[in-house]
Amino acid sequence: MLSTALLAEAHGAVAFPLLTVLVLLPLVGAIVVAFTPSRRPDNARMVGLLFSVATAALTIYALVNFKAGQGFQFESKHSWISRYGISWHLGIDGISLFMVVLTGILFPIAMVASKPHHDAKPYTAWLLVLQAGVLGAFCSLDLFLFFVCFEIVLVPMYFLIGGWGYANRKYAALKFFIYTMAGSAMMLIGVITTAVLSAAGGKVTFDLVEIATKGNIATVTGRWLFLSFALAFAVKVPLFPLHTWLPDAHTEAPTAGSVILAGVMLKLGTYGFIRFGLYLFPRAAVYFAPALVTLGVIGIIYGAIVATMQKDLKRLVAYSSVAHLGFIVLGTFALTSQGLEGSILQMVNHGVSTGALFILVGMISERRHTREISQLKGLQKSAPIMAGVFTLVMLSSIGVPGLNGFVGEFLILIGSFATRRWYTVVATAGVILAALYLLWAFQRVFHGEPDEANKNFKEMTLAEGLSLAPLLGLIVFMGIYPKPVLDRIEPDVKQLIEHVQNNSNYHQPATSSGEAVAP
Amino acid sequence: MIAALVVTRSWYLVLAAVLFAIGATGVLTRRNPLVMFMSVELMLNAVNLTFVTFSKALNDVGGQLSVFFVLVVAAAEVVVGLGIIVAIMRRRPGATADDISELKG
Amino acid sequence: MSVELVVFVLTAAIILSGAVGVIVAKNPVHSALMLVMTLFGIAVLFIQQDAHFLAAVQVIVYAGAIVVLFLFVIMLLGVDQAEDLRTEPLGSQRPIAAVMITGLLGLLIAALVAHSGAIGVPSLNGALKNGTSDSNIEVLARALFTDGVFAFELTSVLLVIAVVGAVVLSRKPKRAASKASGKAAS
Amino acid sequence: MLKLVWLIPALPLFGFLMLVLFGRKMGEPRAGWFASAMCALSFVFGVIVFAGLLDKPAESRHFTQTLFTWLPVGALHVDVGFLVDPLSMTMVLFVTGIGALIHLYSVGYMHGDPKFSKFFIYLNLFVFSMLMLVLGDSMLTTFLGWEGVGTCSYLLISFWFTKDANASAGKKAFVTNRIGDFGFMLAMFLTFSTVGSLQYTEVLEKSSGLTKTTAAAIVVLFFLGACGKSAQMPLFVWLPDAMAGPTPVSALIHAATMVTSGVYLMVRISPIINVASPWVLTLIAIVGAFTALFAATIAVAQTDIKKVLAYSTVSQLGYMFLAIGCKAYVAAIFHMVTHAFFKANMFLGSGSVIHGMHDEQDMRRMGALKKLMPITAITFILGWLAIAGVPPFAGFWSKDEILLNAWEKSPVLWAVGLFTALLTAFYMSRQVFMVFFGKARWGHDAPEDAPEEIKHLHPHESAWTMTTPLVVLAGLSLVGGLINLPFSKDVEFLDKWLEPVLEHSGMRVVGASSGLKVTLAVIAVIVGGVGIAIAYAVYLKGKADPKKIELPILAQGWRYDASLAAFFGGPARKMADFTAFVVDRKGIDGAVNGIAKLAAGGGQQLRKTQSGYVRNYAAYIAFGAVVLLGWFVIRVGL
Amino acid sequence: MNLLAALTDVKIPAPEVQWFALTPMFILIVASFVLMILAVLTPMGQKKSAYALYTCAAAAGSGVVSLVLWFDVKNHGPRTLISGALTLDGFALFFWFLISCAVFVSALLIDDYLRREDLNGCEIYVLMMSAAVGGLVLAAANDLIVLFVGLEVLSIALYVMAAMHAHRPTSQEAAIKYFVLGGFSSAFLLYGIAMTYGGTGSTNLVRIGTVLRDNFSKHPQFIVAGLALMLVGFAFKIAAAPFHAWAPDVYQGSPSPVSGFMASAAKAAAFAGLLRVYVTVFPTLSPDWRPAVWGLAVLTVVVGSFLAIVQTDVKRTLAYSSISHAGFILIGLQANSADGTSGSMFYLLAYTFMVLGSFGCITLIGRTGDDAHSVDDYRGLSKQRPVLAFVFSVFLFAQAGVPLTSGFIAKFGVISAAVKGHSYAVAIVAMLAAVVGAFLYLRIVVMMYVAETEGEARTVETAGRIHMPYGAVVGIGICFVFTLAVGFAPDWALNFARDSAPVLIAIPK
Repeated sequence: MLSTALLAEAHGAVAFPLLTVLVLLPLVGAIVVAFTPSRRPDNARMVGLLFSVATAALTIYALVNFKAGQGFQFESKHSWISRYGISWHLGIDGISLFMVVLTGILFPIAMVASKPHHDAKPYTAWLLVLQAGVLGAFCSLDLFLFFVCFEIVLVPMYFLIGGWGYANRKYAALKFFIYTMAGSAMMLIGVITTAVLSAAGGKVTFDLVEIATKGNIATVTGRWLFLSFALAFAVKVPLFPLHTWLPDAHTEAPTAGSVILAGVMLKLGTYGFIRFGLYLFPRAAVYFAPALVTLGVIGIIYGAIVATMQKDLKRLVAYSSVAHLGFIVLGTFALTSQGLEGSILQMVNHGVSTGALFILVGMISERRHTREISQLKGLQKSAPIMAGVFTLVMLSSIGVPGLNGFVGEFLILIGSFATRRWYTVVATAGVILAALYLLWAFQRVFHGEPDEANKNFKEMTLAEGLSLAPLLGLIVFMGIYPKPVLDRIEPDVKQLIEHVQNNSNYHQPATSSGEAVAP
Repeated sequence: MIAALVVTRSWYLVLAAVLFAIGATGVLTRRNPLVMFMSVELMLNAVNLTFVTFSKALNDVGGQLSVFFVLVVAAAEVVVGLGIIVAIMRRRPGATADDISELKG
Repeated sequence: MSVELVVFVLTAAIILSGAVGVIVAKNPVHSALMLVMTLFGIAVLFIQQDAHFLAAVQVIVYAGAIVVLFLFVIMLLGVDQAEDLRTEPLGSQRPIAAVMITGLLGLLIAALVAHSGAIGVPSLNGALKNGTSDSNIEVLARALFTDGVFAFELTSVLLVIAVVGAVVLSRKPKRAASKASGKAAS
Repeated sequence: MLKLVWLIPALPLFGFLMLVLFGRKMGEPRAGWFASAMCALSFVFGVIVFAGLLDKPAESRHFTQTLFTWLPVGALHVDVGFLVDPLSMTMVLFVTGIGALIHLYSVGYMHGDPKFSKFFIYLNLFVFSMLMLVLGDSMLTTFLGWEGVGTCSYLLISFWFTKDANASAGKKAFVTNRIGDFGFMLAMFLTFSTVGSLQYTEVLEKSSGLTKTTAAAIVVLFFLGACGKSAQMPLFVWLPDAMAGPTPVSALIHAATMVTSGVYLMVRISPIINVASPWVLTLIAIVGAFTALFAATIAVAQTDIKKVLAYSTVSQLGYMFLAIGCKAYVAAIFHMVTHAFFKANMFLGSGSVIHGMHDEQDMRRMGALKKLMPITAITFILGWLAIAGVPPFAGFWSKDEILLNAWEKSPVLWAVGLFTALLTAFYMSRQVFMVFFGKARWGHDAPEDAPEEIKHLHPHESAWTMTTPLVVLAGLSLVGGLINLPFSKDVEFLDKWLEPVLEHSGMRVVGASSGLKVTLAVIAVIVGGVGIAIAYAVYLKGKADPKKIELPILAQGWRYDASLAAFFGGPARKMADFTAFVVDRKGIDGAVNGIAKLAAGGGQQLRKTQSGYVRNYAAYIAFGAVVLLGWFVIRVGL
Repeated sequence: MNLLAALTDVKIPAPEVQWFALTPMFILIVASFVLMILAVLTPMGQKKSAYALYTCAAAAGSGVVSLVLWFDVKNHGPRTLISGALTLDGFALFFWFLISCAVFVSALLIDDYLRREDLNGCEIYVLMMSAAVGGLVLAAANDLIVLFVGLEVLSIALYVMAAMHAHRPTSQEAAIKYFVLGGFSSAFLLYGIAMTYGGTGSTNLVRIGTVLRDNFSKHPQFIVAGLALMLVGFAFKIAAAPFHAWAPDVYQGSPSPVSGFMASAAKAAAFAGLLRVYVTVFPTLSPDWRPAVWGLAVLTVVVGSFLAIVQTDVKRTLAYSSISHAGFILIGLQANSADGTSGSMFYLLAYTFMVLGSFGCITLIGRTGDDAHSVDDYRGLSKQRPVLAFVFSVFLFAQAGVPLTSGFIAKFGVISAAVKGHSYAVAIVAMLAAVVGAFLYLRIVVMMYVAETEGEARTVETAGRIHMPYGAVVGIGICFVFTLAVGFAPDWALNFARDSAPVLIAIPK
């Protein structure tokens, strides 16, 4: 049982149970928020923010104390549901570290950057629950625990979209929930089957590391199991053609919802591909890599084309996510150091820049009460600072070197070029389209002579600027000096690729790994 | 030829099965709830006959014991069933089973 | 031609014609009377198969009590009007019923007749007759108060339910309402 | 001294950061002065490093400085570092030099603009990016600058964003450049996957190991990038539109510096070109020559003062690529430098004219401005003479060298180049005559149908901040040829200077005799003279109707841009629309909703079974019983 | 002399009775009998909530003693009672406890409901306790006839309870439908018992088991036919498709707390009988019945969830969802393994509280008249009763199988049993059906949270204020806490189910 586990942890020789606290702190926060008086919504927001910031501080603490190249760290493992061999097993390595940090940072920002129109208390509480779920998913090293967190995040998100969203929120919330749940339905069977088959008649365990280390699942079975996982992740990512829930959910979600959805929740899918797809089923991953890469590349081009034609600003950004996430899938299944590291980096980058983009779009729609591009015009004239910030974020999203978006994209492409040449060529063409749709949208919204409705558009306030500042800082920093990040990711990616190589007939090209080139 | 015929266990069992089928037919085709009950009673009697036949064939008292309980159950069931019918008919005199179909879909 | 055969054929004819009568009689009163006929027939077969006590109970309880109850209710409610059996409001109910019943009967007979010798272990619960006595009431009583005692006691609950149920169901809703309102008034 | 190289880009970067933070507080004109100072200081340090490089023997003029590691992933290891060698220093000097001048000019030009400080933010950022481009020690660092300048170009073109045309032009520039970047990126990927590195030093060292085809692929992809940035066929369309930006921007970015980075890149990778299959060179040469001719024909019919210069720039850039296609790398660089001088000069001059004419850009409303704007007129005329190939102006020497190399590669290319020279002389003369000579078509002399403001126009000479750069650049247009005079090996300074860089480039050694050289030069001069003469006859003497030359098809740029726009606005957009709203919304999302509807429909159908009739329900039970009984009984066997 | 001899002869040795082991049952029986007398002879009925508290006390006593017995059985082994009529094993006690809990919560729900609906009287409590006795017998029955009588005790009491709402015609309609079909299916069950008796020679489970083990190949015909017909009877009681058709009508028509009781206690008891008979007695015939149960399970989950999504009445929707849940529980049975059985049992445990909580909420939201059950009546509930809306949402999410609720662990249990038995197809179908089914739960949640008052539709506001009586709040609260607690820390409940496996034990002669 959990409480006894925590107790044991507190009394034992084990150090501070960082990850356990990290996951549970927002949950506790949510409960505390739920018990604040409803009459003063600001109190709820403050309490929520406090918890969220504390969580962020913990993630930073984890980042600082993380030692590159030592596998899973801050591990805590306790039996949870012993009946089924399920444990509360948390741990982070270089791959998940930055997902955790990103989650930690993005939540307080999302909370600060947008205010709900009503019922701040449940809103804040749901956000905190969401944070706990996402952190749990990124930290868990137990298949069951991961599934639980992967699935539970739907609930708070469902309420956020449904309760605080825009006009068509009912449809969007339902679609979001059902679609993603449908995706993960097969994963549950996959999870169980994996555990059962891996146990081979012995004691069943859901421990990720144990199962992966054993690696005793037959090739063909492994393929089916991989597919069952892949479906869930593909929906979450979302991979073409399973993406249509995303624009609806994004468009109808409140600003914070969109930020979190794009920023961290989509990453659950791509992270899942890396952590579970590659790690658990290396052979199957190699086998299905061409198919997934194809879908990723289609997503890049398709997402960009569809984004170009969108009339709604948020929808446009949503489709841009489809394209960006396509890059990440491409990088992941390129199975090279650069591709994988680029993917992980790009997950963070996309979280930062798309998060910022959604905050900005949120500000616009707050002021103008519309997200229709055709209703907006010449905003730069009265809001030059916002336009400037928007430009920076947009350039990051387009992938201009010197900003974070480029680094990830470049690594992905250069990594995938080694193993998937022609796919990469097509994907690179997507870079052109990214510029097209974003610049066009920017032009229509910010350029031109403002009409009557847009004349008195309010400039960004200091508070709004400050809430965005950390993201802008990250955009620049990660673009110029990604080394500290890459250094922490590298050893674990290397290990993962070796794991894949040892368990399949795949071998990374020498030019990518650098083994042969070194002398 | 006829003399050669011996009444075996199967004769009774088949008779019971036919009776059971007739009872089932009644439930499926009759609209008067009272007649439907009677049909159910036919089915129970078919079962009773089966029990007794087996009891005899096995030289075992268990089957007869079972029939005893079935009889009690049937009696209680009829009481309650007729109570329900009375309650309904009082509200809707002359209602058939088909008329009582407000709940559907 | 043994006596047994004659008795069986005659009784079977009575039983089946009674059963068919139950389901084809337009008037429920006739159905009830046909039911009595079947029940009597079955009682005869009970005797035929050494279940004398059950035959008696069958006549007393079933024909005597249950059918009377039926008739009583029919009279009480005045639902003795004829049912038009030539028409069937539920379109395909009869063909479906025909198929179902034929199938059911076929399968039942198939199961009952196949390997007709195969039957369970005899006398597991004790032999049907004790000694040479023609009656087995004593054996049945012994079984009832040893092996069957729990079920026997349990039937008391059943009867309580029946009583309570009858009381509840036959209570007029108005009464309950007026009682409640009266209480509220006082 | 070489170690100071980091200061060269650092200064404009510092300027950029300071202006971002305090630009508004500084206000006009301090922000401008500050930015100019940063650029000028950068130039100073450029000179210092240049001196340091000169100090070394020719073969060891190669220095790299690594600042920090940028992307360390597996075998990929990219540093942010600088490569100091003759080529990069040449670029640094003229970028910072001209940059400083144009900064100065802008102080005057942007006077009174509400976004004065912002302009200099972008300008400093541009200089920084350009320096990263030329100084970068790896392809990726170059790409960083490459994209940086593109971004600045975008920001500056749409600087006056309230006009939709400006905004569109900026976007068009960026997107078109991105098509080029597509090539650039793929070239890098290919390089990395074959060579295993992106550092110039390493790549160029190992380039000899590349197969012909791979090398060819790399070069073609880089060339695609260069086409985008340097406005070559088929990607030149953005440059004429880019004239929507403020004129100093046109001068700095779209004439002197950024657009030449394609040339720089090709020279930088010349060792790879040397390995590649020969058809690659021919391709580059043909594209260059064709672009030169194509743009020149269009320039003939333009009426916008800046558009003429823009097409002229495209045409001149074509010359440079023609040179590269002929492996005449020095000639390319030479022409790049001289072109930077005279074209920047003329752009700034045109800016001065526009300024004087109160933002009028139509040459048909000008004329006889030389008296009112003497400095502008004289400096402009010097530039005109240089571009027209009149000796001894700078343009004569560099163009002559290119034509000579073209002759050696193929007389056809030479002929194209020569005809382009004729057109160049013609359209530039046309411009000069229409703007500065002849009759005034403004003020009281304006024709009846001219707009009111033209009729009340009083042109005036510009302030000193604007004329000073004009004078300096005009001087350079005059003497720029000195850096590489073809008379003897001793005076071919540029040749010698760049020799260490081009060691492995297999550069063409001109084998022609002096006689042939002189003959070709004379022909070129005569052709130039003919061009000027025709223009003189038509536009000053009125011997022929200009309409006969300014064909509408030329004015419309052979309808190239229009047909592209028609394609993207028409079928392409319709297809995208179809994808977005039919395929995605109705097809894919429709399928999703369809499944939901199917489930609901199935439910509705099933719902009918729940009829409410108890006898139906009993039938279901009977059905279930039959099936179950059937299963068991039949399974066990009868 | 003859008479005397006969008298001495007739002396029948009374079977040994372990009174303590029967305490839970006795508590309920005696409590129900005594309640009738008290209600008539004392002014108990005039005291508010007296009947309900009395029933709760009885249920609590029964539950607690069941637990005590459970530990006793765990330590000292299972035993048979009253000459083999009942088996006192962990399995039986598990369900005894479960049914006692259901009675406890239902009593709390009924209390105010009766007052609200103007239906005074102690009868419903008497009937509920009697029905519970039937359930206890069903769970512990070691003899098919005892099982049948127990089932009838349960069913007949439920027929009456369904008709209890005197003011609603649908209540009577529910009763008669339930009754007619119940009688019809009972006949099948009974016929099945008769066939089994013929095939084996006994109705006692242990004897049947022994016979089958020793010489089963000799006479399977009667037995398999019996198996099939018994399955019909059980499938009807648990509302498995195609025997499910009664359930929506009956659940919708019955008084809401009674529907809750049917869906929890009655379903659990019927499943207890089914599990015990099939798992312990007929394991040797599992190749025959597993595919049949497989088919039933698949059909049931599909029919349940597909029909549920097109409903507009929340109560009816939950009835269909209850059908779908029955399918899930059948999946545990079809696995025919220890994991499967304990999975099904855990599912029943979790489901009992989920469904009681859900029907509790429905009872409250139904308001006076018990007919505000259209989804439109849930519009904007979160505004008026935020806590109720939240709690109901938790129940709905739990039924949808969202993690960290007992419902998820339950689904996980049966699915993993299916997977362990390599029944992947049924697992996949079940999960897909669960997704389809999720729609219906979410739709209700959407109505409560998302849909504000739009246009002419009925809303919470227009339908009147929802009262939150103390008793119902406690009852729903218990279910809520259980649902979440088991969702977060399910180990104890899982072990409870695992350690309660049904056993066959020889009758001490």
